[in-house]
Amino acid sequence: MHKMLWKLFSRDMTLFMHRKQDVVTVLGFFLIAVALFPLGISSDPELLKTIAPGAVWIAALFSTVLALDRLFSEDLDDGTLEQQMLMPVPIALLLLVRLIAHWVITGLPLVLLAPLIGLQFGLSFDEIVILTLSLLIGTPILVLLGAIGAALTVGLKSSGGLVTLLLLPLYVPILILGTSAVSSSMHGVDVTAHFSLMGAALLVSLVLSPFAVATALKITLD
Amino acid sequence: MLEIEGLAVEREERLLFSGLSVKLSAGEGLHIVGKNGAGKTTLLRALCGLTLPATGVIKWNDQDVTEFREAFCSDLLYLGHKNANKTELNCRENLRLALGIQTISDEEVGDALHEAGLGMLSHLPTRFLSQGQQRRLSLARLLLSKATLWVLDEPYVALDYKAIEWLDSILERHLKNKGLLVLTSHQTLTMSSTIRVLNLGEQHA
Amino acid sequence: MSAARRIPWMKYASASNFYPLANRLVPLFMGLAIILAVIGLYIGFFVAPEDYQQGNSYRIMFLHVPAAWMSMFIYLLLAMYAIISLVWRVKMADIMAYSLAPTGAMFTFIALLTGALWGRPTWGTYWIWDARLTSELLLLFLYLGYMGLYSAIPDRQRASRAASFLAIVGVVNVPIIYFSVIWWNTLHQGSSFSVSEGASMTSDMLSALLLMALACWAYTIAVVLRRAQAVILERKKVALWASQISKK
Amino acid sequence: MDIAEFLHMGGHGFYIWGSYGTALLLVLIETFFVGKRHKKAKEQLEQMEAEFARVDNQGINR
Repeated sequence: MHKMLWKLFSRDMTLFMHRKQDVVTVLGFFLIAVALFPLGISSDPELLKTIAPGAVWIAALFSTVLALDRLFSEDLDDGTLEQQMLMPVPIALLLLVRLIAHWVITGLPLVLLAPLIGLQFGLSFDEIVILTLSLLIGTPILVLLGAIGAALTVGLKSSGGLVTLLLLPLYVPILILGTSAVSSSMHGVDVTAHFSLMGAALLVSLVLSPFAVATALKITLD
Repeated sequence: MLEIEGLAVEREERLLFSGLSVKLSAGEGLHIVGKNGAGKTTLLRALCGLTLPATGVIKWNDQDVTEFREAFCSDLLYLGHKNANKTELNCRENLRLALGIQTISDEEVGDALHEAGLGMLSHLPTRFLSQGQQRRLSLARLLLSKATLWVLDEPYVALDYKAIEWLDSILERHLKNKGLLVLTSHQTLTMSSTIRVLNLGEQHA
Repeated sequence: MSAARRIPWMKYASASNFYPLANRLVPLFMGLAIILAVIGLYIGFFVAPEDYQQGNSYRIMFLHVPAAWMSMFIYLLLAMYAIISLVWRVKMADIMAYSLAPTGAMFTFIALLTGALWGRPTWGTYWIWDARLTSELLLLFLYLGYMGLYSAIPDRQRASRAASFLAIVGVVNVPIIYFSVIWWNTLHQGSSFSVSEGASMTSDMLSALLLMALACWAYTIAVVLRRAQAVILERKKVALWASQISKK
Repeated sequence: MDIAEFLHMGGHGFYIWGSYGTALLLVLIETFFVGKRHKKAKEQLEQMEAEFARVDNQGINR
């Protein structure tokens, strides 16, 4: 069982590794989006500190959506998605492994960049830790939930705008949790509650989302 | 043994076929024919569980395939219209990928590619291959697969006469080894083994 | 032999019963909606007294509250039909879900608009990021997402199943959105207002409110049934066309 | 009661009539388009059935 899971994981990783360009695009998008906030709003340090959690989170959210666009589309085009759905492995498990691999490639780099961005926005060490932690728990949730939308819209002509529309309502609670964790910690509020809620959300989406994605993909391939 | 009972598939408000019942036992082949739009591809996809039928049951070894999906899929090999090759990977990597979690040695992969006439090209990314070569690459997985039920959608497309002979020999060997085969093809088959024919156009009145 | 007889009527068994029934129900409920709305508005504007705090602006509530109720009821109903259509594959259920969505979206929009127009004289601003208004806005996105996905997928069967699935995901998400927005609101305390309709409601106000709510229901039934009828005919047209093609 | 006074609504006329007016407009638009969609679908279906019936009859005659 472990061996099989590992095999699936390394298989997805090799595939994703062949698309380095995508990772670069997503990271570039994230960095530029974050940089636009000070340019567009103000460089006032106090104000920057206030908007920092929201700016970083919103940029991470849209980067995730951007990366999700490629999660299934190429596999659908070349026919490998069908083959995956016929593998003698529970599809939800296969998808869970795949989503984790996708997060490692496109989500984890955002988390690792977060401390640098925190410095740009003049956050203190503690605040940076909280920001990074909130993204570390939050971005996998974004990927897990987002995959449902990606699975429902894969192969459609104008899927980009549509997937954003489908995902925004799903993402609101996570966005609220993530940003308020950071801004609460700035005001010296205890953020254990935020993190336990986010941890719970992560667990629930880890368990439920692969099944939802599997159902959505079956519908899409029908 | 494969059993299809009362299968009906609907597309865009219209029944493609209905009341389709077929039994296929070990060593038997089924050639599905019918005019364009009769639902040949849809039938194959429904058989694999990719398309949801309106009614009907598909049984593999007396078990409903929707309930015992994993058992069915481990015996099933499906080749669709698309070759299911990743253009950025080379032949070896693609073949390994296509065989999923099955463990195979490097020699076996090399032998299969050699037999498919891709021995020299095995380290090239597949985007450099021609249509026929790509097709042969995806057919090479037939050589390594342990599946007993092969479901092939137009496998002869893009093959030259030599490759057609090669595919015929593979399919015949599979049937001799008590394998099951379901395929669609526009051409009349050149295989020497006899194979049942199912005409989809005549199925629904 | 007429072409009509070759349409597989069994497939539309429920639809063929539904169609003539709807023909009778649509004018009935439309008439009911007009009568109820006229009485409701008469009581709301001529019988119910002016509110001593809000003045006359509270009269928007006779529209706002029923519209907000409808927006939520319709989404629940839509999700229910979506489940029926996805699990039991009842065609009529999918047609109903599809037909409910635009009306639901319209009521959501009316609720948002009247909320804003009521907010201006009451709070001095058109929009506050209050929990209810924010979740109402997200509800509008859920409706738009459902309709967008349905119309974006060319294959009808796939469209119906994908959109139904989305509606089910959405209905699970609605309470999560609502509570997270409330929580967010208590954290940020940007405004100390709440959209409560005022504690003192006279019986006149209540009856005007209920009459308007009933009028909205009657209108919804009438317009949704009519749209469902149109969809049935459109799909029958496709079926007829397909049967003609396959004959050749 | 004076009509002007009624329309003025104690200074809240714009908000109240704006609300009810837009809602009425939306409801009328929806009713109109749904009715039109139904009528169009009905006509097209009838036309098609007649057309196909004609083609069928010719086929039998031949």
